[in-house]
Amino acid sequence: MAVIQIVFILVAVVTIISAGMVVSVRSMVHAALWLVLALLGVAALFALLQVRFFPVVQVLVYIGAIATLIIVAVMLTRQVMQDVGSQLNSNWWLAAFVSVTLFIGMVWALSNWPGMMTTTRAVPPGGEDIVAFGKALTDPAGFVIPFEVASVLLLGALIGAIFLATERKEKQG
Amino acid sequence: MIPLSWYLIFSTALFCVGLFGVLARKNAIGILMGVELMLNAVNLNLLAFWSYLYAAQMNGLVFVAIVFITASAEVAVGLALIISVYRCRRIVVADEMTELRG
Amino acid sequence: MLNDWLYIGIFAGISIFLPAAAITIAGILGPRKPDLLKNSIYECGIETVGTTWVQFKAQYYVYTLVFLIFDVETILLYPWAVAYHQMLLFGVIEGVIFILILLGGLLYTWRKGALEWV
Amino acid sequence: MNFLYDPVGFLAEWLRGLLSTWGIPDVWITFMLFLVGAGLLATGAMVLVVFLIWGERKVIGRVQDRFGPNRVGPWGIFQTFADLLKIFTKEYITPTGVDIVSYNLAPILAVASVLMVWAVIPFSITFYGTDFNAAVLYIMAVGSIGEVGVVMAGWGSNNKYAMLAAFRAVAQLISYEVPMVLSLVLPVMFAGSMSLVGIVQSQPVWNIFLAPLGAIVFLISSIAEVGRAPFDLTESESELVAGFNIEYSGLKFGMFYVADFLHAFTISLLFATFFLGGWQGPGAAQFPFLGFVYYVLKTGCVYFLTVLMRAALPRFRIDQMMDLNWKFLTPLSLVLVMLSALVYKILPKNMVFLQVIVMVVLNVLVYVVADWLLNYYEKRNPRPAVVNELRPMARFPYAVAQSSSVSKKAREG
Repeated sequence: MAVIQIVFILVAVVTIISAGMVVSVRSMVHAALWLVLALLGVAALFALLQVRFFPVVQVLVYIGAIATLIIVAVMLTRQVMQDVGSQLNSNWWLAAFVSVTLFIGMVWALSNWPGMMTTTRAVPPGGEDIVAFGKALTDPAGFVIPFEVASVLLLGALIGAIFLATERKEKQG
Repeated sequence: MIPLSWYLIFSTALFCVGLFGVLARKNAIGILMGVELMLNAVNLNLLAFWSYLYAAQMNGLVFVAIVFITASAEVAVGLALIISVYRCRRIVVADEMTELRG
Repeated sequence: MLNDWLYIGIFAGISIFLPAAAITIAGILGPRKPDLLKNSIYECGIETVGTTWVQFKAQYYVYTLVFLIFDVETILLYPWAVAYHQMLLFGVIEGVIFILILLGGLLYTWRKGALEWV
Repeated sequence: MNFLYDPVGFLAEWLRGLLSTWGIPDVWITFMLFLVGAGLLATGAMVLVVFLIWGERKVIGRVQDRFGPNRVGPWGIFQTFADLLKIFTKEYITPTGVDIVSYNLAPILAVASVLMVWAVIPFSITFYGTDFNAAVLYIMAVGSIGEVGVVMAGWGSNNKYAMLAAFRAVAQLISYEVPMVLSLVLPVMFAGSMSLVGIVQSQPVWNIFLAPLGAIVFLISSIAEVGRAPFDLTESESELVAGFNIEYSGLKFGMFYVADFLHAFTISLLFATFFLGGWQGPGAAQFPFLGFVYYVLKTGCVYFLTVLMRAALPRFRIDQMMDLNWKFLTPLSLVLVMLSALVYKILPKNMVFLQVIVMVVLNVLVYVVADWLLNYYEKRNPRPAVVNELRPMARFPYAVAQSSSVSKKAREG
């Protein structure tokens, strides 16, 4: 077994375990910190795909921004949830059943697909071509519309979230 | 070398763990964390397919970037909703948010 | 092949190992005499009251939110900047429109009064 | 002779040759070379901190009309070693109720997040860790791991003040990341590459001449990222007891201190790389060692500037700091990126002199307009004036008695 396969298995096991802790641990702050570890593991798996840009972006956006946002939100809403008692609802066994069934079903469905055991990479050794990616983003025959729509989506998210999150003093009479 | 199947099975597992979190968590922020795990699994899947099979085209990368952006927009608005509900009702437990029940 | 990731991985391992080793060595060298009074929480000379989890201002959330939006935009802005030299004026204008829309978002947030600390 | 031209490359080649004669496979040779190189670089960075602390104390001492450390060794150069010896034999006081893992991991993450930046910095034409083609974003990403460290320190300490300080620190760090990311778009744009090696190679003309305002924005926001004066709200003794590291003692506290100094030096390195041309200089391409000297000199100048700023400027208030970021630096850098992209595209490719002049004029114009806007709004909404009279608490009864006695004396005199 090659070294790279061992690295993959180690990272995958750590990621799955920390993902399991995210959904099952009682304290929400601990869950958020486990989430950071799980996201870091996913970034490492991105790196094993021989890409350069996306693992870095994963750390920058997911850990730097999204995980921080989640931690701040946990701190903001913490007073009522003192993290006592079970953090899972009464139907958790049903949820576990659905998840396990889905996993088994999807693996079974995948195993019938012939492309499963591909080991050759189409990606060049130097990683993805960021210049080509950038050109494709602004190419009129490429992805100009997604590029602009993404910024509009961000604008919409910003406006909506700010509107929801700021306190409206006139209504709280 | 690592076969594609490892990536696919791993991302399926991560997706199912996230799904369990979404279905079983009481806390609304916990549910959002589950959604984040699911989106990560999807992203890993997309990037794995791109890297193994379609590296000549840029579709996969653009798709991954858009998933990143959608995920962050979703988290921003979702958490803002939770905080807004918390401010009015002092609850973050999803089961108790029953204002719209008929 | 994966050489640069290998180097970064090794570097990350070493940069975690160095401070950890220093802290461990200092722990071995230093004395260890804990007592109840010494280990109590330091809060300006008074006994601590209540739990640590005091309520925070929503303002922290708003700043993090605006930061998130501007951070995510780097995913598209940096590839655009890298491809800048190979681009026609049309592509540059696309990027400028992208930034303008975000600037609009910032101005909205500003007008809404969400950027005030108080 | 080869050794004098390029010591690092020469040693690496020599070591590679030596190992391959022993019959070790190529993959493992690469691994071992990386291990040795990374180990030496990281250790060198940690040792450098000892001298940085000494140098900074000396400079600040001179600014404040003192000698600074001057007893231990010549010019007090061994002072920090004595301090090191002391801090290594201190006791760790672990307060009750801390979250053990977060509490102990936080100082390690604080140092690691700064140290990892050194993996991608090009010190000369041949002396760099790795040529990583997303290095600019890598630097930002590594910085965001430091934020997680701050949160862990504040939350793990089980202390209200640490918690409050951690959240203020996080608010500061993430806010100033925005203008930092945006101002770094400019060097990336001019170089057409995200790797630091590529950015340095693209700078026969330093980027500071093409984007002076971007350089200033980057300098300000990176000083804020470090959290030194005038942005040292994260550890303001008078407001937050000591900051998020209040419950740390011994070398665990020392690690935050080390991270602080190393971070300050690292941003100087980055500033020299992005805007001052890195190792570029006359003759640097032929003699890599000369490039290293240039680089160290440039970095030293920037570091000296940050130390002087620390010594000279008073601390911001937190609302002022946030206003400076969100209402000035962020819009400014957004506008700057847009205008620079448009104007630089229109300019002819091979007339460097024209490019520099037009870009400098553009930057000055942008600054003048921004300054005018600031003054305009300052006049339209004047900030609440500080009351000129004594406030009631200060006046009664001491101040009243004193002022009346003073006026009596004045009348008598």
